[in-house]
Amino acid sequence: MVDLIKRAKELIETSTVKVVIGYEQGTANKTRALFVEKAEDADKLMFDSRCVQNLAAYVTKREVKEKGKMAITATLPVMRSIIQLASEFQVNDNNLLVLGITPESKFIEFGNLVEVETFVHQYTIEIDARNKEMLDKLEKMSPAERWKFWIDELTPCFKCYACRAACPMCYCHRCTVDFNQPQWIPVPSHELGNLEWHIMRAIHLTGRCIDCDACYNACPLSIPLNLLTKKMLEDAKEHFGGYQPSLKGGHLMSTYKPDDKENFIQ
Amino acid sequence: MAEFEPKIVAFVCNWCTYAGADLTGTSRIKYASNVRIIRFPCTGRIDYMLLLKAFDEGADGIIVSGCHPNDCHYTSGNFHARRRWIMFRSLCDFTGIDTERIKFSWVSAAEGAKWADIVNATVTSIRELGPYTDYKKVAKYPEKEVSHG
Amino acid sequence: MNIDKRLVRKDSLEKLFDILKQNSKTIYAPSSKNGKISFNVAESFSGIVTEYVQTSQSSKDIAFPRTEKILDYSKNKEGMSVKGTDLKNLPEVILWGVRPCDASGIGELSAIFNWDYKDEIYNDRLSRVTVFGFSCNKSDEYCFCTSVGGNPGNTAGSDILFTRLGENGDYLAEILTEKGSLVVSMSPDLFGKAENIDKEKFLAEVPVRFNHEEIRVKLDKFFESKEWIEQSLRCLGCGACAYVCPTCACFDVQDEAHGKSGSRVRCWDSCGLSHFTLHTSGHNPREVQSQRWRQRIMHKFSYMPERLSVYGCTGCGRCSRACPVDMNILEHLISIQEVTL
Amino acid sequence: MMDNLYMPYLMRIERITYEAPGVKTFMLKFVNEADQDKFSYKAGQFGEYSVYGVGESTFCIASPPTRKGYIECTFRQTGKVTNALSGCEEGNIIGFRGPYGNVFPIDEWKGKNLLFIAGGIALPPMRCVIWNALDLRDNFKDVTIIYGARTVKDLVYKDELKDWELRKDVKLVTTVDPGGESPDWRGEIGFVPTIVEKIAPSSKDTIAIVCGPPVMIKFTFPVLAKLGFTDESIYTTLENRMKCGFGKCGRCNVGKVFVCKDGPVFTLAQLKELPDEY
Repeated sequence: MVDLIKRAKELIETSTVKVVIGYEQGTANKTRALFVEKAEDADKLMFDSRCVQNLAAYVTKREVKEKGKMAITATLPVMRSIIQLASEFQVNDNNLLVLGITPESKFIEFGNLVEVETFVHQYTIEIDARNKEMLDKLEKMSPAERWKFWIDELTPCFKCYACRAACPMCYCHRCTVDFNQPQWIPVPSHELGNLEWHIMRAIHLTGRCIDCDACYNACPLSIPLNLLTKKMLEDAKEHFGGYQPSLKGGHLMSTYKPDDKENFIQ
Repeated sequence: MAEFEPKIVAFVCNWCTYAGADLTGTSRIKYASNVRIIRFPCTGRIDYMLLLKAFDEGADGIIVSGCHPNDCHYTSGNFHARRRWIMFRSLCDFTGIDTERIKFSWVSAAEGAKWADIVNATVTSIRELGPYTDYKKVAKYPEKEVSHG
Repeated sequence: MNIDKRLVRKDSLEKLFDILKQNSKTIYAPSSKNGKISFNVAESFSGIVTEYVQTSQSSKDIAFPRTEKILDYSKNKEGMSVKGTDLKNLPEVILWGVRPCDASGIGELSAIFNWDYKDEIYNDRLSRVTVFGFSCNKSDEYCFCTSVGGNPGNTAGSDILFTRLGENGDYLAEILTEKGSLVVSMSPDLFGKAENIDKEKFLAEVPVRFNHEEIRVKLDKFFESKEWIEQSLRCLGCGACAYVCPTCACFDVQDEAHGKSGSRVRCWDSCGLSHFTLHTSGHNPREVQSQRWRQRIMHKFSYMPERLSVYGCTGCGRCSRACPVDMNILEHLISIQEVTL
Repeated sequence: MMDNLYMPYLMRIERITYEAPGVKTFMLKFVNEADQDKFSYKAGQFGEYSVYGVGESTFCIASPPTRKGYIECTFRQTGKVTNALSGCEEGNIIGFRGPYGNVFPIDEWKGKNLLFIAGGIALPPMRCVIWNALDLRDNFKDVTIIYGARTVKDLVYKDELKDWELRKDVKLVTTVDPGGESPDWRGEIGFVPTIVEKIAPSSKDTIAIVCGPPVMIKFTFPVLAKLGFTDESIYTTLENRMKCGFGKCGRCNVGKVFVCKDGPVFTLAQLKELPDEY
């Protein structure tokens, strides 16, 4: 990642950006986010297959944003998140520069978000084989079996909201669960509160989730909550020709076609 | 034991289905009295969460109904709603929520008879399904002591 | 003080398990789900996980459940009837396989729930629990019990502390309390004589990484430090650290209504979440993550020692293991110790 | 039945008074007389008021301990619980647990002048002390009350303000923010700190009790300092979000100080020791 480090240094030295968000070696063989504000710190930047945290979660974090223009080390999932965030007016060319890393681990710098979008659009979002298998398995179950599966999986959730915190798309200052007038979702962690929280999370991410698995990776209990958003992704493919983040906006769930097909409305 | 009377909550739009239900009444068409109607400006306003809240509070079935496509008072509210229902219904089904208990329909202001049919059919099918004990068990959390862990 | 030390054969543990079950004890022991280990009701001895440095979640759930009822109410014609939660029918619990850092955390929780006002709900639950501590034969890079006054064979908080004497070996059982003796009296044959056993050489090595007294003194003048901002920049503000922590006791009180009746519950809350301190007016005394991170560390290493005479950290390292963004508390405490004011 | 710490007393709403837009006062009586007998509190303490099925909310006891048999609370409709309270009617039953927190050291103030400065909805915590002092009027020398609100409509306890105005042994100054006056307004016009400066009460042998929105407090303290008040002679109350009220839930602390246990009453000298986290 010599190129990345070199470019990060230049960007800081020339004051093109105030902070470069990247990965550094963490503790116990983990990697973690690094915020480079001084050129000499750029030497700590690194990249390898362990760098799976979706750094796009930081571009909407108040304390990071307040630093000024950002550059972000972006793998394909991060780029997708950035495009989705841009289409929701959370970032733009004036406050964000993308230092891309291709799926082949090559450094690639983008001049603007349109170039990022073009790059991103070369790839479709595909659900990995293991999860695909899990989805198929669940779909073959009876509703009662699925109900049992999800109650079993979701009941251990203690609602730490790590899934929400790690998700780049969960940037709302006040999440639905934080509303108490009305109290949409019960605050305590119990069967009902957990079930409703996870259903709500999934539906709010439908048409926005780029399938980076940040939520699953963040979960301290490894609850397979990403299956919910993966299912929505599959459905989007089935009903609306798939989902691909786009600067043009026109989100899956905020648009419609007069000839959308369904088979359940009487 | 008395026969099970399902509780049905109907989320309907002001302009078509509510007016349609009104017509059912003024036309003196009799239909099942199990339904509690909640009027919304538009089906586009019906939040996902409202459906879950209805089950929380003990509904056994839900009817969601609005204007036919192209008839929305606000031009496209029902188109938006339709798209959301497609996804939300699938998500509910995926989590094991009984989607047989959520009926979607288009009922115009002129379709008083259709409204009666929808309600009657829903009541009949929910009566067959029985009370929604799965959800109630989960929602009635306070009834049982919290177990450790 | 002379501790009653006994030798328990490794194959006697299963017998002990069965005897406890026969005596209608509910046994909570580590079990694995989705690759994470937590305390659950153990139906069979074979389901108990033994090879772990630390469980993903602490055992505090037993005395301080994530969600617990504190009262029931119902509205009726005459007005209102309210009934406090009835804990009489709680089962007698054996908490099996607790690491010393968790067991000693009970002392810290108790300090919070019993300074000044005594929290009967907590005490009631705790009074039904017998703690079987298991010393650590292994540790990892997250462990730092020795830096906060603990050690891998710490007896604090356990009613019986088991120490495995070598790989696949028998167990030394230290009977520490009345509750512990009661267990021994149920199955005296299983607790044999133990002579001249030095458990120390079987314990994991956990190096001392910082001086907690020094940190407490330093924190007194550390409130305005920039270090908080730097450390918390990558923190995303979830509650994972607090919820896996054996000593975090912050909670919320919520009402849950079902028509004319319902209940009031107490449930876990976390100082890391942005709405924790938010006033209804919109004012928030801890507006940014650095303030919330500061609260977490100050509470454990400055406020608690000062107000309750205990540290709010047992060095179990769970928060660091659970953190999705590698906020490593050990690393941060060391840097607090090293940074010059 | 064993009571736990979180068990509220059942209280019947005896009387509801409309004070100002969104602001109401409830007079509460204990449903069980036995509860009434064992209940006692002092000026400055607070409690947790609850609407069953909605939740609990923290505010002060607004009536003085010198008046037995009931307590009063005054609240503004802002959040979930206060909205629900606002929907209650006379005769309804709500929950109350308390009293919690420390107290105004009224006994130590014997023989001194008292200066009360309040803004907006912050009169209720002070009203408890004011009436407590007035009920023991002989214990104190001059009593001055300076009270301001945004508009005339927003002044709370309008009837009591009239009482105080008519009393010979109380000096009452009311003020409204510029633009908030009505055509028949006879009081002062101006922000509370400005009016304090204008009235310039003597600091000699005087205790100042200040309650109000943060911005009012911030600008009033320097004025008092200029008038010669020491930090030890200025009292105020803090508020923070609370759930338990007795030092366990972990959210009201300012540094190592629990507002619920060590407060809510603080002297300015004590406040200055606290980190800026409230």
